[in-house]
Amino acid sequence: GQGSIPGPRCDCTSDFQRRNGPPCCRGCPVGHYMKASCTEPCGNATCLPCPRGSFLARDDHFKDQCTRCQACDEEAFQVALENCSAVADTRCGCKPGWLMDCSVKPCRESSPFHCRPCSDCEDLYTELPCSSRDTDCGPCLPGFYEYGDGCISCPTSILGTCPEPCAAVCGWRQK
Amino acid sequence: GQGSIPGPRCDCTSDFQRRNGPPCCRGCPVGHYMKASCTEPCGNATCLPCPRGSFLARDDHFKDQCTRCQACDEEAFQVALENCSAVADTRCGCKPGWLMDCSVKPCRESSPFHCRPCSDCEDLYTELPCSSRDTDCGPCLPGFYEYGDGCISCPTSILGTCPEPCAAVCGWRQK
Amino acid sequence: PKNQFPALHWEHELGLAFTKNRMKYTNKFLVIPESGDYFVYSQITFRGTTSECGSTHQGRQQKKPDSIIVVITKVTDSYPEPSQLLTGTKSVCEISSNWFQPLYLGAMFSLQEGDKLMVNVSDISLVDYTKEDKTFFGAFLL
Amino acid sequence: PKNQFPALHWEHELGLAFTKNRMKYTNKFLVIPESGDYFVYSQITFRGTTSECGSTHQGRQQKKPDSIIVVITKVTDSYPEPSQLLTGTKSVCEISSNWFQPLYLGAMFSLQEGDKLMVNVSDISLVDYTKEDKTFFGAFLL
Amino acid sequence: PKNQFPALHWEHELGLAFTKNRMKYTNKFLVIPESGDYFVYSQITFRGTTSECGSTHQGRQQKKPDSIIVVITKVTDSYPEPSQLLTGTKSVCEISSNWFQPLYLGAMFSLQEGDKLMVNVSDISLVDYTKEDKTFFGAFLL
Repeated sequence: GQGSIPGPRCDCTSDFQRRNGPPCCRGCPVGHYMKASCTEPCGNATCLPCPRGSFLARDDHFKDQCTRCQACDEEAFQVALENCSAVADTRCGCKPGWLMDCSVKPCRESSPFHCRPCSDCEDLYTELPCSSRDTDCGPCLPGFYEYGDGCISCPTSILGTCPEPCAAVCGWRQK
Repeated sequence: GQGSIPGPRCDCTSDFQRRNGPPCCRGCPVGHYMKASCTEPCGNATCLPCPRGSFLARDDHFKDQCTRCQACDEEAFQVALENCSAVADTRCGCKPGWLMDCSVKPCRESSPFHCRPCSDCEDLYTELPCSSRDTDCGPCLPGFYEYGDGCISCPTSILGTCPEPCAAVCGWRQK
Repeated sequence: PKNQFPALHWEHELGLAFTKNRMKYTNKFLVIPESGDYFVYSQITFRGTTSECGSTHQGRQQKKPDSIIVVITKVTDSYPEPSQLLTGTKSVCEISSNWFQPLYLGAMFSLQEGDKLMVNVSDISLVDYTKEDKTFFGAFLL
Repeated sequence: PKNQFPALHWEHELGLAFTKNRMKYTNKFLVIPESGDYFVYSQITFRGTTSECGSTHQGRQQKKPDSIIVVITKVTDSYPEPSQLLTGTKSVCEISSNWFQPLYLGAMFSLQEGDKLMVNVSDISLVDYTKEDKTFFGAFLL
Repeated sequence: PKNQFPALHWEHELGLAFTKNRMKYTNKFLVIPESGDYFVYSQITFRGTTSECGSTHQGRQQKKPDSIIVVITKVTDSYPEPSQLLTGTKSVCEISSNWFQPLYLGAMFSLQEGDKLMVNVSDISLVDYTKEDKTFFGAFLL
């Protein structure tokens, strides 16, 4: 016989419980992985804490492998706003005074981003406030066009090509 | 008993010798592959010459497969400066009067390259001697900088940044 | 971050598609019939028209690319959240009037009986579903 | 549409290449020795000089890309037409002086004894055949 | 030419990573426990900021692309030089402010007990190591 079932929480009818052999166990707590299943019905599974560098954020589960923490992309000047713990993944972001510049458009929650100093925008002529998420630095003033990291005045001499944004200034001479 | 060990060179202690079964053999010479291991300790492995189109450049080894010779890229006008032999890979390069133009930057020893006639450089203003390795066609004349396919005159107006090659013309105004 | 990308439907009987040895396909999932090591693979061919980032008129200094993403995700009863097994992610900034390209993924995983596998993509409208040899998904027991 | 792309020749003995367990290679085909499930795979590295579409002087708004295509095709006695098992297709519109890129394919198929597999490409002159680790083709019984 | 590219370190225990059936991982190498035919595979996701070749100001007629390269290399006691088993090589000349893309490789090889496999890349600073489902390396006995 099954003897008295300890505690009300052990529900032997859920999919997983039924499929995983006769004894249905109580799951592992958050921050732990299941080392071994329980031996008798509604017993406790053997749960061990997630090793450093891995985590599990949910409770009462039967996962036998903790999920690996993500790393922050140092090449993109990201910093860990919150280090990984046994119960939560690393949270990557930017240092104060740096803005999170989404690397793609459209910008999604899981999109890659890199950090840029808010001051970067000063040298371009129109400047947008340095908000925390995906700020652009705005275009060059008319009569100038983007060249490398700055804005450069449109060529006036009649030699050579006329850069497209300068159409107004030197467009008529276009060979 | 092992009987007399022929020749001093057979070292029965090296990693490979030990792992590959009791008889430890003398390796195969350059240009040969190991058809079969030796039968008695310190005997000779059965070595056969590398078939045409393959090679092995090292001596006293136990490789059972010759390495395939690389082919020169005819589409890139490459020619075989040295054909593949049983002991050395093909050496690809360019015909006399053609320069080896690296296909990528930075240019590494193993980087792909294509051959270009030295005369190709004439259309840009300064021409460098047609040396054998990764010659460029030289920069634009002073007072001009590269833009698109051609050279464009340096900006003279006092506003805006000054493209780096134009430092002499507008460098003093650089903010 | 949980990936909220839409999952793809798959044909599992017609043409080159098949399931055998008790592998089941239901409602966007391949269901693992038997615990063991599986090689899981997929190719998604994406295609689109010029991404805004590639168009010349948009001369801004900051040209941000679009992106195409494919994720092979595992859903299991043993844990309430899906886990991302394989991800292919590529930036797209083409100057041509249209573009098309495949992303291929494949690797070995230890899977449990009852685990479910699905394929999520960043944008279903970019998926070329027209031919079975260009976009496919599969798994086999080793 | 029957694919009329040219088929590639393959080295099957030298260097890393080999055939075993009665798998044969004759005249551009791998011949399946025994009915069963096979994992079939190939990588073709393509390389070319600037595609016209990428060159700046060609200012037309409509820039049609070139393309590179690899198809793994099955020829069988049971049906007079070859069938395309796997296709990798990518648009090419590069602004650099030259470009190179691989296309990789791999999947599981149920094949019959005597079936023949070949690899077709859109343009043989774009295939980088110079090194065996960059362009390869294979199949194995599961 | 011997490839002098740096080899990558790999996580072999945490998360999705694992070694089993006597396959060992030591100091950047997978060590083959038993002679036989293995399927060897890897994906490396690369990411970078605009390559100089893609930037507009660099107007030279000759726009040479950067390149990303991944090589799966075998080191064996039987021969003093490593041999390149698989190579993925792609030119990079993007006009967008940044770019990211994966290179996938996979094929079957006859390997000897004690052979060691490593993954080399042209530039480690371009490798996206942030998530285990985007960059991975594995081998299994067939």
